Amino acid sequence: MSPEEGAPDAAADDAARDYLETTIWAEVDRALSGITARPVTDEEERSVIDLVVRVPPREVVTALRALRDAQGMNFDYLRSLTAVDYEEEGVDVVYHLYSVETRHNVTVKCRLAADRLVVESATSVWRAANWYEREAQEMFGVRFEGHPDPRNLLLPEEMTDVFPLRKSHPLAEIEVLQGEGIAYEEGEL
Amino acid sequence: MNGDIFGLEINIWLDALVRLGLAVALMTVVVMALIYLERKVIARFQQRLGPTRTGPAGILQSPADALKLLGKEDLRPKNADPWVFELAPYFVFIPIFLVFVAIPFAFDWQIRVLELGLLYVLAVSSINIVGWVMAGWGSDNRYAMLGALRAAAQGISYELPLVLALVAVAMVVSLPGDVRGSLNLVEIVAEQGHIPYIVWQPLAFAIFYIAMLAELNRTPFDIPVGESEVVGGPFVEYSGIRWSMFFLGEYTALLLLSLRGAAVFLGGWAWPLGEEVADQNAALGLLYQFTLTAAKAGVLIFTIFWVRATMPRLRVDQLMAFSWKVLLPLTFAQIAANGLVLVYGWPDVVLLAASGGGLVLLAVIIDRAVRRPTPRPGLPSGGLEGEAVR
Amino acid sequence: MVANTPEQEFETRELLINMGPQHPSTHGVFRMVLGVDGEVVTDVVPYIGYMHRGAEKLCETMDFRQGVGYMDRTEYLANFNAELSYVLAVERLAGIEVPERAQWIRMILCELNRLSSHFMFTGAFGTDVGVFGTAFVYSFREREVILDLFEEITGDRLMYAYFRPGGLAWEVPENFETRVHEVLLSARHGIREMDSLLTENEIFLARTKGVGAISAADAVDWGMSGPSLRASGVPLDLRRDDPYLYYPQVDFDVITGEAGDVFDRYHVRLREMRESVRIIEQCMEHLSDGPILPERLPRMLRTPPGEIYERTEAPRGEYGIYLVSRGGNRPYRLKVRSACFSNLQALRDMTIGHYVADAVVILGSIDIVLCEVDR
Amino acid sequence: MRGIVRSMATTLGAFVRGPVTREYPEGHRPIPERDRAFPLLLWDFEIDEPYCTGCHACERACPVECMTVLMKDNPAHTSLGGNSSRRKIIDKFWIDYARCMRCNICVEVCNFDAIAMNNTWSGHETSVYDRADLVMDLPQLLAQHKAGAIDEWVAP
Repeated sequence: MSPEEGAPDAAADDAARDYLETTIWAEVDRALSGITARPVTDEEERSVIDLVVRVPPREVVTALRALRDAQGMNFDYLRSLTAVDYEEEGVDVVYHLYSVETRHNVTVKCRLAADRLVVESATSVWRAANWYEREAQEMFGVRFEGHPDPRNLLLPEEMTDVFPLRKSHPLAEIEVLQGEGIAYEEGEL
Repeated sequence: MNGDIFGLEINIWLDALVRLGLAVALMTVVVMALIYLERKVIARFQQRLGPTRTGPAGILQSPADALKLLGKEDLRPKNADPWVFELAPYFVFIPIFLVFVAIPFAFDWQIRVLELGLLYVLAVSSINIVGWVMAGWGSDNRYAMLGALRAAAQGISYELPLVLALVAVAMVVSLPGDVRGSLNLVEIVAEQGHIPYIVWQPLAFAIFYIAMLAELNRTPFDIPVGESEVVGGPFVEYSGIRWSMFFLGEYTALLLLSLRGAAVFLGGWAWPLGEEVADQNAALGLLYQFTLTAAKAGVLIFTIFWVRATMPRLRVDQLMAFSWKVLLPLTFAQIAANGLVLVYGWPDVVLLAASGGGLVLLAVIIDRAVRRPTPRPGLPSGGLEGEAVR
Repeated sequence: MVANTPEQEFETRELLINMGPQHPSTHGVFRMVLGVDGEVVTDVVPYIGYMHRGAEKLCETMDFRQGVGYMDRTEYLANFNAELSYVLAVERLAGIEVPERAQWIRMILCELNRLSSHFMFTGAFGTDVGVFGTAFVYSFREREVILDLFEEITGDRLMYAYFRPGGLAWEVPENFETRVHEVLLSARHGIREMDSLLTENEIFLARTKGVGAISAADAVDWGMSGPSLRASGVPLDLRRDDPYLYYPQVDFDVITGEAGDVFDRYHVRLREMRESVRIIEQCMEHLSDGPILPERLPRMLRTPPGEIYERTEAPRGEYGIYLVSRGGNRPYRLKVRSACFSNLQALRDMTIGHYVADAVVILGSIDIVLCEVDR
Repeated sequence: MRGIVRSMATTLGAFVRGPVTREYPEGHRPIPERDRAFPLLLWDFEIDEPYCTGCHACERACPVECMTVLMKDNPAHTSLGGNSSRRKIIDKFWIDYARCMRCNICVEVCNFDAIAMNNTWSGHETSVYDRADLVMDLPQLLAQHKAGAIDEWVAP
């Protein structure tokens, strides 16, 4: 939640952060009892307006289901599911949840090791996860176990060995060119 | 056996050929004009300009299109059934042109006066459904197939109200000598010299008009060719001259049905004062009668364009339901009412009352029917729960 | 010769119909394979990705000003809304304070963009339902008026690239207020005309009522958002529920439907346009003179490390930008959460069991922009 | 039935009001001064040379890398006996109009007001048969302003 209107005020910002990291976290923590979840409070990784919760990959779907069914603030709406590549540190799978009734946001993250990019599919919790997981799978090579239809979504069907959104995948041409600063050799034109 | 044309006594075969040739030539020109007019009129309804490039105000657009279509390659899909595919346009085109034989443009100005003219016209003009189905089947294309099946279903369903609405009028035509009932188009027109039948039979006219829209595959009944669904339907695979034959057939049918409607319901060349003017001056009368026919058909055509520019498309099940559950019973009721009037010799005002009541009923049915949402037709029992999520 | 048993004679098979990517009513390059039993759809398999351009990857290589231009291209019917999500994300991450005037102008432009986008919807939807182009042309007439205004302000009719992290690229023209009032006048007329052309037309009602209904629970489960979700009766509008800009200061209603069918999705949008007009009128009252960019804005904007999921209510639903920064002038990762992407997922649920003609109408009622789906 | 009648009346009203479109190539709509077509270079009439010094600012800022800039020593610089205060000047300049996404960033970053977006119809009607024809070189980029055929608008 962002109570400020447009221009963020420093005091209001702090208050909002306190609210996220104590009140909301308390609720989330209660819902996630039995799961090793921890809030991200680190300045470097923190989200500006939402509470971020880290969950180990093995428990992530259990945690998501618990959050969906939690009594106080049931996070029944999956806004977005995506992945972030941190190269050798692994890949983060990020779930943005929202509660339609209580209007609270929470971001659930799990870090997958670079050599074992497997996580259980969230399609059993929200059907909305379906296409998002397919996209994350083809773009990052994260395998979602138990996905009902793990074909490629945006990329060509047979393009299953290349993961374009990984940092190791070069962005053709433009990245190369930006390094040089010159788009055309004189003789080419 | 001699016919006469322009007052000349000539051989009956030659006479037929001359009349037929005139009609076909005239028709081709008129159809091209109609295509141009439709584009212009609909453009105006949509606040656009329409064709402007070819000739002044785009008036040469249709000849240009015709030339372009002639120059295009006549393609046939590899998997198409060659005979069925190539013959289909003729089956659409020829029956429609055969209808010309019995259409009265002015007094004594038709190719032939047929005693059962109305019956002939109706019988011949329904053959073209065969052509549509052939086109759809022969193309080996699923859109074409779907379109053809829709065309067949629709053509048959709306043929009935169309025919019966005309029959209702044919029943009550009063001839000299207190005889009632005629299928001769000339007699039907001549009898409307004072009051056209739309006054006595408004319900029949409404049904005829709706069924005409459906027969012509015009909005809101353009389901077989629905651009946004089946992408042109049966003739999606056709190109060049064969496609243009479908197109020509479609517009000829439009013209012919409008002429038929003008003749049967709007008094054709006879109302108002058709015969009186002709009595004064034969040449002027002929011109006047031609103008009357053309104007009435023109009004009908204009309203068809207007409807096309306004209406959304019905769905195929709604279309069928409307025909079988609404139009057909109402037509039967109209015929029954007419029969009662004839049997008991009631005055014509009763005809008007019965038919007008039916018209109001039709409006009310249309008004009510749509306010009730229909359930999903083909939902598997138990809904979608438990199915694989994809 | 094999003797025909009655079963064999009447054997029926499901027909597969491939609709798209080149089909008049797939709104771009969407492809769906329909399994049909006669006229009834038994299965729908959507295929997307024909328009995938890797906008997310591209944005990782661009600084924050350059990225704005790419946001336009992910959502070409509501560019201002797309730009807004992006610049808000950057501003909140970098802690930039945006001048008041710039925020009000942003709000006006976003709502105008909502109007133009919904006009596009009504037009295209009219065509899907089978009106021969008339609704389309009437809608476009009104949309053009709005685009004219956008052109006068930003210099472009479609790819505005006008919002900047911190404010606006340049000041609006002097006659801005009169022009907005003119545009609103014409938009009101357009809404009225659309109302009288379609909303009460019996044939239109017959085609849309009860078609493609989706329940509130299903819609939430599928992650639908925007008018498509509100049509099912879920009053989720981020302008009210997760406020940004100055939306809490204006008065507007969140429009919801009841049945969640195609008609509701259409009608919610049409009524929403009236709300947009109301919002713009209120914004015009608040508009005052002032700067449009903060006084101290670095030439090359850098953000501290951190992340943000910024979401705004675009015409088609929630347009989210997930921006991960590790410091520097570029996003480390940028994810565009597009509304259509989620809404389109529910297509199968909505379509199965309806007629082929309905499939087209249902697809139209979701109001997809393939650029946004594929990004 | 009432709804159908109302629809019909709506279209009839439009029929009476008449067309709102216009014939395109015959009648050009006046376009606003801020209109953005493709970028072009401006000509300094006082000194009779381009404003552009070839500083690469636009080239570096271009999101789509559509520009190529080469600079040279200005032969007309005062130190060399000329009347120009520009030590360096543009030597060769290419803009690939096929790549350009008209984002206006090059105009914003330019320190010399040497580049502007074309705000005339000629900037929009650029269809050619060969993509290579859309790569504009320095004379082509300067021609329009040199001929006085543009009244450029640069954001203040």
